[in-house]
Amino acid sequence: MNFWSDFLTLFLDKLQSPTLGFLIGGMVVAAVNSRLAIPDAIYKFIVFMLLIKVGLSGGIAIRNANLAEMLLPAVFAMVVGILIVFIGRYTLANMPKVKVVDAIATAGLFGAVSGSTLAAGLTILETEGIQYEPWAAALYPFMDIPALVTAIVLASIYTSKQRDKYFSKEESLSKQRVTAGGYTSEQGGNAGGYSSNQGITASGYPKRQPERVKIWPIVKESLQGSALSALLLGLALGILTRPESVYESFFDPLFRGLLSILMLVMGMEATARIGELRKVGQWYAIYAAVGPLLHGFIAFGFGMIAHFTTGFSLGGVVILAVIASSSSDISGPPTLRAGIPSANPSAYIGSSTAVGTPVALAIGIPLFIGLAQVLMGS
Amino acid sequence: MNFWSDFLTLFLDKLQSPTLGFLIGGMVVAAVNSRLAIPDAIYKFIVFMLLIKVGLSGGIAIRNANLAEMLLPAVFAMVVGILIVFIGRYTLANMPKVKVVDAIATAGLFGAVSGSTLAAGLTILETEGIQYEPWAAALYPFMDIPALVTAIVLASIYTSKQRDKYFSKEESLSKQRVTAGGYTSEQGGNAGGYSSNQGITASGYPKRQPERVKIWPIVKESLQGSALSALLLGLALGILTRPESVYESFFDPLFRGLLSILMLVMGMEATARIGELRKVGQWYAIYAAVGPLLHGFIAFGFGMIAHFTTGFSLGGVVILAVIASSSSDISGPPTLRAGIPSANPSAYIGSSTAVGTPVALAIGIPLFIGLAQVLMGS
Amino acid sequence: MNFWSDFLTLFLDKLQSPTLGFLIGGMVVAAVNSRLAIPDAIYKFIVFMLLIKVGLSGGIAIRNANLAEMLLPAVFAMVVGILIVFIGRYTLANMPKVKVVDAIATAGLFGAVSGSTLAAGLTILETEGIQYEPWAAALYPFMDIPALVTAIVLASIYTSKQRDKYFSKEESLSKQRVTAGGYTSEQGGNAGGYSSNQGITASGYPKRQPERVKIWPIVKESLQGSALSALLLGLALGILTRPESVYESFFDPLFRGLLSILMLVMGMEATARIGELRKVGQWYAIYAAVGPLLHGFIAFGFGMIAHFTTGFSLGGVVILAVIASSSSDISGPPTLRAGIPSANPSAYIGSSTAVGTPVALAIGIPLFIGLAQVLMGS
Amino acid sequence: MTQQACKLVIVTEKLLLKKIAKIIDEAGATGYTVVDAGGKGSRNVRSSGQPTISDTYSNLKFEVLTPNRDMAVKISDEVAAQFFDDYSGIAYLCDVMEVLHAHKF
Amino acid sequence: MTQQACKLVIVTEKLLLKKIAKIIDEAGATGYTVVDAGGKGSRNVRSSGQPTISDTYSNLKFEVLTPNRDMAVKISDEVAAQFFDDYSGIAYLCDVMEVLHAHKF
Amino acid sequence: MTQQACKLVIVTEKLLLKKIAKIIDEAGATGYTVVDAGGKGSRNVRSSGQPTISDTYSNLKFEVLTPNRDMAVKISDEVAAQFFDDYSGIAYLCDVMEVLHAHKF
Ligand SMILES: Nc1ncnc2c1ncn2[C@@H]1O[C@H](COP(=O)(O)O)[C@@H](O)[C@H]1O
Ligand SMILES: Nc1ncnc2c1ncn2[C@@H]1O[C@H](COP(=O)(O)O)[C@@H](O)[C@H]1O
Ligand SMILES: Nc1ncnc2c1ncn2[C@@H]1O[C@H](COP(=O)(O)O)[C@@H](O)[C@H]1O
Ligand code: NA
Ligand code: NA
Ligand code: NA
Repeated sequence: MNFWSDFLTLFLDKLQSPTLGFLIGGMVVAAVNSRLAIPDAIYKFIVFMLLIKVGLSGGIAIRNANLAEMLLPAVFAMVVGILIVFIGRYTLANMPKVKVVDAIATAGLFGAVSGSTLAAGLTILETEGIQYEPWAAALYPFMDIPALVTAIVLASIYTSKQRDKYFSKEESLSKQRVTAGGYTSEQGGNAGGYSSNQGITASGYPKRQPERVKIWPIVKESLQGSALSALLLGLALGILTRPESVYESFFDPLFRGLLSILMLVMGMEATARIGELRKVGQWYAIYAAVGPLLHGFIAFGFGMIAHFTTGFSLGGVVILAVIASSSSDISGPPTLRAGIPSANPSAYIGSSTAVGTPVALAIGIPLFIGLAQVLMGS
Repeated sequence: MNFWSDFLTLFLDKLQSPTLGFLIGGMVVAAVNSRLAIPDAIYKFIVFMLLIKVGLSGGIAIRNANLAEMLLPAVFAMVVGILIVFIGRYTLANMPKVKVVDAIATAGLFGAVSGSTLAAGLTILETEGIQYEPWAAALYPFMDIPALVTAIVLASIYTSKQRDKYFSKEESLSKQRVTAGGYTSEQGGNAGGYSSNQGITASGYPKRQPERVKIWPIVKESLQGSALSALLLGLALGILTRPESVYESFFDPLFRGLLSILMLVMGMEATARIGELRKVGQWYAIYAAVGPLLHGFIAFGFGMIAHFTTGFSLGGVVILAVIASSSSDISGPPTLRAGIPSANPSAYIGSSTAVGTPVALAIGIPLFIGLAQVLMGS
Repeated sequence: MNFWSDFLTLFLDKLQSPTLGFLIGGMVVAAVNSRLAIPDAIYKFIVFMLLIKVGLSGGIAIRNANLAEMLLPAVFAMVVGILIVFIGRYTLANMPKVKVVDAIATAGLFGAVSGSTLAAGLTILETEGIQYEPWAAALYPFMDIPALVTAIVLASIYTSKQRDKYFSKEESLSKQRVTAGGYTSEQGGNAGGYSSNQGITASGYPKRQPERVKIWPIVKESLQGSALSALLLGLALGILTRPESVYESFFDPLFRGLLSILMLVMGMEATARIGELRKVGQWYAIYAAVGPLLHGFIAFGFGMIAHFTTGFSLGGVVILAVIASSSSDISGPPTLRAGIPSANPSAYIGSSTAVGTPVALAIGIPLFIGLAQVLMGS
Repeated sequence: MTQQACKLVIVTEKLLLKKIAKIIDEAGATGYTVVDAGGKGSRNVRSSGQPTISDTYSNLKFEVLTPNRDMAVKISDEVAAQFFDDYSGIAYLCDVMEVLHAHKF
Repeated sequence: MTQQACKLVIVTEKLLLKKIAKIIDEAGATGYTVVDAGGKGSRNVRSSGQPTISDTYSNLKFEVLTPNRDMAVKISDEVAAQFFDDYSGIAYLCDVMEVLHAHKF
Repeated sequence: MTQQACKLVIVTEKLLLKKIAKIIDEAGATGYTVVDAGGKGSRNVRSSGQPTISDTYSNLKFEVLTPNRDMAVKISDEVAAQFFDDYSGIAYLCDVMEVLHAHKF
């Protein structure tokens, strides 16, 4: 039972780190209705600073790295990202009172990656002195984009099937109102509870033609998001220019401090979003609590395969698990709002921000690091 | 006469510190109508950074401190906070052309505490190498909250007395307009000069019932303010987690620089508010110039009692004097606006920002530190 | 041919600096339509931080400097600033399809100085270990203000001449509409393509009287701009107070990092403005590409005269060339918008931001530094 | 099918946001729209202690579409009675020709 | 010479900015004005993943002056058809007494 | 007692804020409300040298309640005469059914 006692000690230890302290502090601050607020401009700038730093340090290190090693972990990242969405599609989406499109969007967000969770993971890895491949942070887009694409494609297939059913039904029921669209047409799934019964409209809405989903626009949309852009910009600058002087005098020293403030914001967000989550029902809460750990363990497993076959470091395995357990908070939601417009944002943002991210940060990260340390010791 | 010459030398020396330089720089910048501006988001973030840093350093140090020592200074802080409001109530409020509610609100703001003045005081204390108790900054809320509560209660008692008079008068004068409320009902005190004579209203306003003032909502409102929240969050994190790494790499090194920028903003503010102060009359200016020094000396006196009885350090005495001489700039005004809605904000904000804060910073701090140094030398 | 090969090596080397990397990174980011954005508040704060730092370091150094040395370079800065405007007036303004007022405003902007380009130049000079006079950055206003004043005066003279022509013509054509003003009255120069033909107006606009241009308001307007104010504030604080502690712990260490982020913004801006530049025609592009280098060489020439006569350092010569080749991005445009309201801002801002600044940064700075190094070597 | 409506506009101090939103809700309006605003009126009294330097606007403008004049007047009277003694504010009513599209009205 | 006009007001989610601007342009309107807005309606669904803490408003209010009711209804119908199934939004029409000055109308 | 009024709306470039506020004051209006706005019109000329990246809106929308049409037209004519040659801008007049509450009108 040495394994378990070792693990527990390590786990409890991590719970006292300042990163988590600020997260919990933020939750408390919001819970007592404090008017403390981090201005939006500061929040956006901190996210930028963290991701460009992660990119820069990766880029600088990659210059001398053997990128062939990256192949297998990158493929695994893709596989995990897609898998997470399918898991959500066949679990959460089948629960009673859960609308299918909402569930698919939620699964997409949990498959996608959170830059701030990644940054927190990297910080704690460094504190613990665990080595990892310099390119490991660059696995981010390999999991993020496939997850979002899969979710949008699945939702689109589902919606057009529903639409076909609906329209064939409707043809027989002439004169029925056409206003409804994908959202209200779903029987029993109207979790949001709003119908357009009382709505008024100057003229009837024209029928929308089902369209084929195109993959490339979704990929482009993801890459253009502010988080991925900052990460890739940092990578490119790290590889192509000599940013060591700025990196060491500016981006690196500020990293931990800025991260702690970001954790505060995440904490405040989590509390603020709890209400939204409550509206959409308990299945989302359960999914959001269990998902991050499950996804992390799956990724940890894949990572261990790479560890044994190609020598992927245990630190790298932890990073893979952390990005799997994280759920996107910055780039993902707008991409989903545009890509699955009929899904209720309260469902997926509530799940991710109020429960998913705190679980990934407060339980996931210490768990996977503890696990790696036990495995190293053995 | 050694005392006075020593004191003068020390005092003049302090006037050259960069903190004061930035304050005066800001005044000049605004006076020449420069378009230089520190964005609001930056200002708010700087305030957050300073107060969480003050909190963190206090919290870290408190872990090993004997908090029993804090009892007497905390009680003195409360006494001073309440005393300041009463002083204002029986001096400023009795001056000609000064409305009583405006005067009470102003006294409340001067009893309350300014985080930025406190931060400036701590910096100069450290520059001078004067020791103080780690928990001294935590005296802030013990003075701040009682002062605001006292002011709101006094104003409320006064207003309901006035209302009673007014309504009993009115009953005899039937058909008189009821629109007026507490503000216009005061004879001869309409300093703002606005009457609702020409106002129009769709239907008469209903009579408002006098309500009993409740203390707890005011205390809560104060604690929820952004400044106190940041300070208390820092304290809690300092005590409960191990934030030394972030503190040393981030919060501490940025402190002085951010403070200097905040001083610039305070300076610009002071000039910008001078106009408002001018409108409300010279008694406010006199109160605002004399108040900070008087309040500081009273607190210094109480501090010396604690110094001789319980060994409260001279640095701590200076901090007590500084928070007494400071007047709240961030949390106080909104609390007062909500708690004493009939008071004219131009009166209290103008007094505090345009005169009170510069006096506390530029004269108060060097004065009290100089005094402590002379006392130490002797 | 040693000179040319030396120069080429040095020039290519500079192209790899992180400063340029971030500039080009910004261009690419905007070109691929990324949603990455640096919030406005951060941008404004960074500009403030850089210019106050430049001012502070100058001010601290000036305390012991012999300011008499500054006389000749300051006069040369003025001469160059005015010369640049006249060059634009007699080249760009005479091109086909170029409106005279637009050309004058553009020349004014190119004569004026960019704080960010100056900051980039200083950083690279320091990286290369080239010495310069502490007061060299203080040449900024000596070039900036005369250039803007000259442009506004020239434009005003031109406009009132046009107006006289127009009104004398109009008197004979009674009942002609008066709405037109300076802009539409120019034959063949209506580059913007908008006429008020379809405009509606409740009553005729009254005739505007031509006014004499006053110099002092323009100078004041320039000095009140945020960039110059920050620089002068820094200088004053550097000279009059002892800001070394804050300077060394805050302003100096953050300088390079903040500059790199500003470069990113400049790059994004350049791409974003390209479209505007395209609308106003290719002559602006040609002027904006050639101008910075030409202006820089002229200033370099004047600088060398000062070098040989009064011993002005080669580093100082480079600074003179850099401020000449730079074009104003922060203070200049609003001053011109107010001073030459009839000029089309798309013309001058497009030219400066989309082409002028990148050329000055990416070619000008390395060129002039390379040149100085070759001259030093010889 | 479209519908006529009234638009009630209230301009007042920012710190009343939540309280006025509550009054609107309770009056039974289907919604409201709010924007940050600056302005000058007769009182011209500052509402908060925030820096004026680089200050953003400290007023709010509410716009509420109501199905009839009565609801608008009810909201406006309640707001005026509770706040316009002590706070700056103005309230006026505009005609809306027709509501063209709404999820609920 | 002044001219009468209609004012179409559309309040909807921020992320539709560019798409609605395009619809307005294509309908032939001479311009539009847009402001940041907050609000509450029947759907009350958040539009983005941005933090709510210290969030700025997440709605937009478009105002379009059109020379006649038809153009306004055309724009409004197009916007409603494309977006109001999935996004929050309201559209209504006001009378403009007269356009006093415009560069082009 | 309520009162009828006109609402003058002016949308123009931000840097004219102070100048237009002065014109409104001098015309004798009891106040004005101003909000940040973006927009597109015929001129579509940028008003400032501020970065477009993450730029906030560069227009302003003034709304002035005036007791009669004359005062509104007077303000609007003065603004147009002074600025609309060189700056973007539009001015129009709306009907206000009634001013329900005002401290001074
Ligand atoms: N005549 C007016 N036209 C437009 N807005 C006004 C007018 N009068 C007052 N306001 C607005 O109402 C707010 C409060 O007015 P007051 O209570 O008179 O200070 C002002 O800050 C303006 O935003
Ligand atoms: N009755 C109303 N009055 C004013 N604005 C409204 C009203 N109803 C809805 N809105 C605005 O329209 C937006 C979308 O409404 P909805 O689609 O009903 O959620 C809301 O966020 C409000 O800004
Ligand atoms: N038809 C319109 N409807 C609403 N706003 C307009 C319209 N035309 C112009 N505007 C506004 O007026 C500003 C100036 O217009 P312009 O002078 O034509 O460039 C634009 O930026 C818009 O904000
Ligand atoms: Na994930
Ligand atoms: Na005090
Ligand atoms: Na120049």
